[in-house]
Amino acid sequence: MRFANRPLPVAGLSLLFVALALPALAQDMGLPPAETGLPTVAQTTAAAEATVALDAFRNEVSYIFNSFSFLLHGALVMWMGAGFAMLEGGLVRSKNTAMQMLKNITAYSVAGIMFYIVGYNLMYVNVNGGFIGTLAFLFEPGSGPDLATGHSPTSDWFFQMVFVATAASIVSGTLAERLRFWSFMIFTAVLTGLIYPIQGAWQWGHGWLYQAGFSDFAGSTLVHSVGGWAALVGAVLLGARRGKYSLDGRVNPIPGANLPMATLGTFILWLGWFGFNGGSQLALGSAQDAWSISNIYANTNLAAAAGVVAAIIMTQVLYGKVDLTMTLNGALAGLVSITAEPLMPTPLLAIGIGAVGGVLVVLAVPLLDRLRIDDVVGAIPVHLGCGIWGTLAVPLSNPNTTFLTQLLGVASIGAFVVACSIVVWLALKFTVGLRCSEEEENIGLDKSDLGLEAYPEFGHGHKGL
Amino acid sequence: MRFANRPLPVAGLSLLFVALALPALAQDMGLPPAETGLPTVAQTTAAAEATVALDAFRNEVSYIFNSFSFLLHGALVMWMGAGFAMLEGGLVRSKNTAMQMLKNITAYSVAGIMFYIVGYNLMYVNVNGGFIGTLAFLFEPGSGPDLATGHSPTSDWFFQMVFVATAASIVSGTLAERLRFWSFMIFTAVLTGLIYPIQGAWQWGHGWLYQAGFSDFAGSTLVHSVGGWAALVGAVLLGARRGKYSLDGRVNPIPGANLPMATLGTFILWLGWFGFNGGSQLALGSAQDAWSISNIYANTNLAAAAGVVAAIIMTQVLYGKVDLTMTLNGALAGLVSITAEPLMPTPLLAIGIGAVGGVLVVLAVPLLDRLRIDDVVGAIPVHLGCGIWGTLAVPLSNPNTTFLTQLLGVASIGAFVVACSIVVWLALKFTVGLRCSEEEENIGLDKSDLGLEAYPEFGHGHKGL
Amino acid sequence: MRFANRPLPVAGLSLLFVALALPALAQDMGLPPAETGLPTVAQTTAAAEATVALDAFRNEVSYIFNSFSFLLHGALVMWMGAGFAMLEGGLVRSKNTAMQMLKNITAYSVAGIMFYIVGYNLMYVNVNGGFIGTLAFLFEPGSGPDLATGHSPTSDWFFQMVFVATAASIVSGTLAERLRFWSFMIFTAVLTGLIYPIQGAWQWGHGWLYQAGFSDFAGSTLVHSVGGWAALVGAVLLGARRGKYSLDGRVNPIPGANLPMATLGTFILWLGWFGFNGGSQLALGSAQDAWSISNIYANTNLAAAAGVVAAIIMTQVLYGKVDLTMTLNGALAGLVSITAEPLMPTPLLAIGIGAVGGVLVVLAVPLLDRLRIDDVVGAIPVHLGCGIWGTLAVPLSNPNTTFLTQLLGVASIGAFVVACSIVVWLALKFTVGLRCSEEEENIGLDKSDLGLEAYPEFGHGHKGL
Amino acid sequence: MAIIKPFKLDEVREALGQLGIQGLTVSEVKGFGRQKGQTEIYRGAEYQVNFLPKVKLEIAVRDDLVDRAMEAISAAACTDKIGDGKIFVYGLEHAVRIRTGETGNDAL
Amino acid sequence: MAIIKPFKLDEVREALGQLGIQGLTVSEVKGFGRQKGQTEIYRGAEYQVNFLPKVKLEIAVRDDLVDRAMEAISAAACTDKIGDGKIFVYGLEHAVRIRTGETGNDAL
Amino acid sequence: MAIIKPFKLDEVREALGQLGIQGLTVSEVKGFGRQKGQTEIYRGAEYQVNFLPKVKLEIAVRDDLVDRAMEAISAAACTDKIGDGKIFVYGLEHAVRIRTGETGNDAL
Ligand SMILES: Nc1ncnc2c1ncn2[C@@H]1O[C@H](COP(=O)(O)OP(=O)(O)O)[C@@H](O)[C@H]1O
Ligand SMILES: Nc1ncnc2c1ncn2[C@@H]1O[C@H](COP(=O)(O)OP(=O)(O)O)[C@@H](O)[C@H]1O
Ligand SMILES: Nc1ncnc2c1ncn2[C@@H]1O[C@H](COP(=O)(O)OP(=O)(O)O)[C@@H](O)[C@H]1O
Repeated sequence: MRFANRPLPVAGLSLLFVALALPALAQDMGLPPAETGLPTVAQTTAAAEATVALDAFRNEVSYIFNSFSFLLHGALVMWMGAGFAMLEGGLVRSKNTAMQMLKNITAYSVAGIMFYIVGYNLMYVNVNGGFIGTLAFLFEPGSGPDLATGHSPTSDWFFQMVFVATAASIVSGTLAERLRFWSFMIFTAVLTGLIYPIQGAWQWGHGWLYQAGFSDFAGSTLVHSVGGWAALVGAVLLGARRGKYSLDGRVNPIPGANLPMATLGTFILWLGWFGFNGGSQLALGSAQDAWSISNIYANTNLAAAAGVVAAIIMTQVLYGKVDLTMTLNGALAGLVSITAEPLMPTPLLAIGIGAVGGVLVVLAVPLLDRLRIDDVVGAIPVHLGCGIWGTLAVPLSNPNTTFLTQLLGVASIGAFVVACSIVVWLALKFTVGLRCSEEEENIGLDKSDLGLEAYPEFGHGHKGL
Repeated sequence: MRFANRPLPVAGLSLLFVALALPALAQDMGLPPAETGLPTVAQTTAAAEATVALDAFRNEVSYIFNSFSFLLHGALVMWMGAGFAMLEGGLVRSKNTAMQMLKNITAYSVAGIMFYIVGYNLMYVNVNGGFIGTLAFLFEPGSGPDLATGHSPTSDWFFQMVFVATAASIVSGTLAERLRFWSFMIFTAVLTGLIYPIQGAWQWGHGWLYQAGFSDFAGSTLVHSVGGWAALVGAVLLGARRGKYSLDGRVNPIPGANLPMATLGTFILWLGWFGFNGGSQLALGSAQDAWSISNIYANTNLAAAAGVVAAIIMTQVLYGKVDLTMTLNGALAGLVSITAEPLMPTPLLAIGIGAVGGVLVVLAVPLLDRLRIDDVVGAIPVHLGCGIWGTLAVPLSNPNTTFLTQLLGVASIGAFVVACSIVVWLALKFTVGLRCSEEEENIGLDKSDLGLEAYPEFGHGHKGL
Repeated sequence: MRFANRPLPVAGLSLLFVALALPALAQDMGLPPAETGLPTVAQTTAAAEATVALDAFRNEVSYIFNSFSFLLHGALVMWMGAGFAMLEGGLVRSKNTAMQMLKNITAYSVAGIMFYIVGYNLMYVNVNGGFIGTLAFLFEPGSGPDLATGHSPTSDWFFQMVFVATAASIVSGTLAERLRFWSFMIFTAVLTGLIYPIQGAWQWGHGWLYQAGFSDFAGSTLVHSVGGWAALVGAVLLGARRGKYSLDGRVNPIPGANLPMATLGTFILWLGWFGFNGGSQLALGSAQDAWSISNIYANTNLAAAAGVVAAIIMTQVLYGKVDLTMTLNGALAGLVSITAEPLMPTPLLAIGIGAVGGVLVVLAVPLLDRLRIDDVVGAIPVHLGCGIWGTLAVPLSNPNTTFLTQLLGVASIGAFVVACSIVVWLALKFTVGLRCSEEEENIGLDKSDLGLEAYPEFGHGHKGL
Repeated sequence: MAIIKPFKLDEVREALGQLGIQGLTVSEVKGFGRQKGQTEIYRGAEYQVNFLPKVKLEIAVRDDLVDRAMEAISAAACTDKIGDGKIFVYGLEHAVRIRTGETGNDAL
Repeated sequence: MAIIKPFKLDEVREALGQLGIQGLTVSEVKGFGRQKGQTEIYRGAEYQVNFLPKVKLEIAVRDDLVDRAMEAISAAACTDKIGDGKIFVYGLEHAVRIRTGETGNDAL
Repeated sequence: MAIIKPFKLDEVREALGQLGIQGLTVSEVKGFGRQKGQTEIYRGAEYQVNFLPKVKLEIAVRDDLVDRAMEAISAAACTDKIGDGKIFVYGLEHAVRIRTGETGNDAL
């Protein structure tokens, strides 16, 4: 479940928990258990007073923990923005690196503003099992803490907002080195202000999909595949980079200019993912939450590690040498795969889910090339491919889900995002224009569009050289 | 308010809060409200015991939350040291990059040691509405936790210390590519050991300025403009880099060698700023604090995002193409602008404040160039310009402040820092020497002063090439 | 002490603390102290009920804090993986940079999986004062929170796991630019699955060394020197890089290709170290813990800062110019030195311990060169040298330790790791082969083993150029 | 020696290959010529980009191949736009293949 | 062909421009000569920096301009300090402007 | 002018130094020749590495030193493996030392 206005579920949970744990604990500590005789009125009063004070405090502590979890985990997800920038900036050629930087910082900024203006309300307010929330401008944080909300509403907004930005970042990677800046910026605004929140309302806003029994803990489908579908549509409409595919069918690799930067980006994403999945527990105010988040951290880490190892072994076996960029994709593949259900799997299953993700990505990258879909950073295999895989793998550990409802979620959201993306991309194509000219592409977007170079002193590398 | 020895304000606040919230909550939960009849002695005793135990625990939890907030948010601010290093290192030419790295890691280190030796006492101990604290050596952490302090004193020291380092980092950016290392190191020691703490005492040490009603939540003036003023004085005394300004009045841009690194630095700073502003709530021990910090996070983020978008639009309109480095400056401009008051503004106002910051910086950068003040990374517009703007914008949302007292704070601190900086920079000029020789500047400080190259294998780029 | 199954020590501690603090606090707050007359049965019952409820809550809060500390601090240590990658990737030549990236992300991944499969049980389960834990496969997280464990077991697993990865990263740096990938990967598996956990069991698993009175708070010996010893043995067996030492005895420096990246790595490690040392308090559930962690943060930071300043002064005095790479090593030297005991020293002593570390490393680097041990990144001086120094410096502030038991720990773990490493390295040498061929070394491991370049567009720098 | 636009390198190389020329040496250069770089704005200040990235080919060929090589390069590198580059020919006195010690045309 | 100190590039280019020479090709090179690099210390080990960064200009000029070009370069690049660089002149047999096919002096 | 393998640079420089040749200019180039780069696989797609990193030396020497210089380079740069590189010799018409204005052999 992922919803903003949870009326004290945490406090409820923890009360339940304490009630169960109490007798055992009391004995542990050598304290006398509660007497069995009927208490007098005076006793009841005193006890009630104490209980009321304690409960109020319990709620306050829970409120703090929950809000703090949203904020810190949200900050980690914000940091993923830097991760995407570094990953993508390292995998493009140096003549397009500055543009990639600009797109990523813009995506993060525009996503936040759009989600503030319309997105949040559209996604979370009055969805009521339907298809869409409220088209009201401006999220309002309220005038002071209300313990009944269980956490600060703004902390929740912050956490949901950084997720939106993630979806936008995915698009910039696939379409790098040819998509114009302003088209990207407008698409991002629509994606983060409308497309993402509407499909998000279906599930996390407790819309129809949620009621149908779909489950996506931290967004394999709602975040990653959304970005992936939008990127896929864009890649098909934009076409490949000049020179990527020869007429005779050959695929000409275009190596990324700065692999250590791409590696840094992967590490950043990995770190940020603890926030992405861990924070999606949506609470920290009870031992149960702390216990759950711990398992989420461990599973997230093991899935990523398994993705790395799987990609290493796969590339060694298939190609006779390990491919660093595939290994980086493997880490992200593991992370995306576990995102739909990072809590319930045993660690061993988490390793399995991540490893399958790593294998998938190694297989899918050349497959896309065969389809002549030019995905500069491998975002489609990672975020779309493994996003689907992770979502379909939920029933392996979560008995409340079925393969069919999972498929329903994947398909309905996919169809919606594909349809919207086609409309928006085409609208942009026939107005602002999607793709830079051939000459601009030769020179690179940095010089042609931004009038500067990312690394003006480091040689102006030609791919052939 | 920003003070180290707060005698349980948080506990007080939270008590107050709970007292107010209790009846409502009690009813919410279906619990009987406290009886009205006079309690018996026995009841009172039992209730008192329970209350005492609960209060003690309440204080302890608050103590942990407050200290943990200082530590984690302080660690995020420490991380800003890396952000400044990357930002500045990316905006200088490659022949001065290693020096920029050295200066930044040194600034952070020296700031910490100086603030330990003298700074903290000078800033926080016995200011009593005056102009200066106690010139006592060595901050002492005490021998164990005392709940009455509300948080661990060392956690507070840690948080205040990382702020000092920020001020020092600002200076290194403006004066890059020509200021000698040892002069920088000595200036940093004086700035962080004396200049910063003394003016800090005026406000955060509860000195005269605080009593005059000035308000600067997280340091638009106390941290950012302080660094900015010191940098401005230094830039005037040092002169511009050779070749920056032609005799005929032309400005010759000197592009930074590694823009993705500068972008990474901006992302790091953005992340760190959640610690900078969020931690400046100085507490997390109550729902009110958690609620406030949440708003601070959201406002901080929106102001930065607005700074980015404003800079993009401004440069597109003014120059016909988006300028990446200005966009990075725009993010920081938004951040500095909201720093004086990140709590009270509505999100919409935060966007406004940040956007004005972004516009300001785009206008101020060429203005400085017209004055032939050579600010390598744009630190003066960002930290000084937006620091002033942010401080003056406080009355827009904080009714306890007036434009005049805000101006008083800006002006008095500005005058003090400018005066001190002139003295120290001039003293250094006539002793150690501020500026490297022309030949050293041609070769670059890395080779001439450090005897190495930052990127020995990547071409030795000539700016003209 | 560092142990997984602590039966509520935190709760115990905090109870004790509150018991002591209560009367004082009660008076502070103007509350009547507990009456002296014998309470009636009814009172006892009410009070007991309240106390039981409060204690249960106290334990739950403590559980959350402890687990959260493990997770967040663990995430910071995970981030050190990126730090090692950047540091090492910046200090090798560009022709080996991609390989260095691959090794680091692999080390982190393999460490996690191995520690899950065997390491954790070997280190922590049923050591009972002996030499080894249980060789059982698969760490199991349990089925739900049990407050009696004091923290989530998985959070503890996560925190211990990231430490293992650190030890592995150290090895990759020293042996860079010549060690084959698969040998490194297998060695890492053995190191993190067997060697590290077994010696870890001796101390943190409460084995014989722990009972002998040895103390190593956060792992100067258990983590850093372990990595250092393994690296030292490897360096001796592998031999130096071609061209590092001339036949006539000259040392030919081989400059690192990307010093800003190395600086970034150092900043990352510094940040991560707050998690490394701070999290090693192993709890955050009491004011005492929060107070302790605060001191640890401050001491950790001051030791690193002192290491920086010491290295700057030393290199200026010895060589007439500051050496950036030595300064980076100095920061890490300070960090490793304080790791064995970051809690007890006064800040001044922490500065001293860190400064000695900084001095040591500046002296040890050329010493190793004189012994013709080629340590590419200076990991042996930093992690082994300062690891030993830090461990031996514990008695300076911790009265429960003696110089002799500290030496015993250093020596016994050293002997064990050296012996194991020799066996494993030699086994690899005669099977997979440790070292790449001379031609592969000339071309660089990136091209020869991975078939790509880290920076394909930035010039293919020759060290002589 | 020929100065060409970087993205034409592959085509030129293939054209030369078809003449049987299987050795050449390439370097990155910056060219200054009639093709002026654009006026750019960096942080609000205008500047002229004078030097444009070009690729320099050095090819030692037998005398009888010179003309055909020049034609091949010209044909492959031409975009009819300013900045296409130039070919300069100068005489070689000796050539040695280091590996074998072969000299003269055998060394090419 | 001239080898000069990198920071003199702009001055040399302007001096040549005043002679009406509007084409040249520049590359980054490392020079070894009488000007010795300093002895540096890296991580405690001394080493000799043998190669210093220089800029190489290649300029094809009409015969009658050669002397004036040499003088112009010499004057602009000279700092009277060791390492100022050298000018080497060799004969060109052909020159072709790829865009137009012009040859000889017209191609320069 | 000589094209050699990068890691042979130091040896060649020392060999030339022993002949009393104390000036040379070096640049990074990419070479295409009989030594083929390997077929590499990047993200699952095969590609041919055509250009291999080489180092180009330009050395102006007195006529009487040419042969010995060629021998010295050949000897020092030879690994007997394909791709060792080539030496090309062409005539210089003038040489000028910018600092002093010396010309001809004095300028070398
Ligand atoms: N006289 C010259 N000497 C050396 N290189 C030249 C000369 N003239 C042109 N070049 C090179 O040729 C490139 C193309 O020349 P340019 O004048 O821009 O276009 P075009 O060849 O179409 O007339 C230049 O960038 C420069 O590298
Ligand atoms: N014989 C030579 N052949 C090729 N290049 C040379 C030769 N002599 C000098 N150079 C180049 O000229 C540069 C300057 O020469 P150097 O001897 O250092 O100073 P100066 O020109 O003042 O005598 C060298 O760095 C090198 O690039
Ligand atoms: N005809 C040529 N013109 C210019 N450079 C050449 C020529 N032939 C070879 N080279 C250069 O010499 C290098 C080595 O040549 P190659 O044919 O690979 O090996 P080998 O010299 O052993 O026959 C090439 O990489 C290229 O840089």
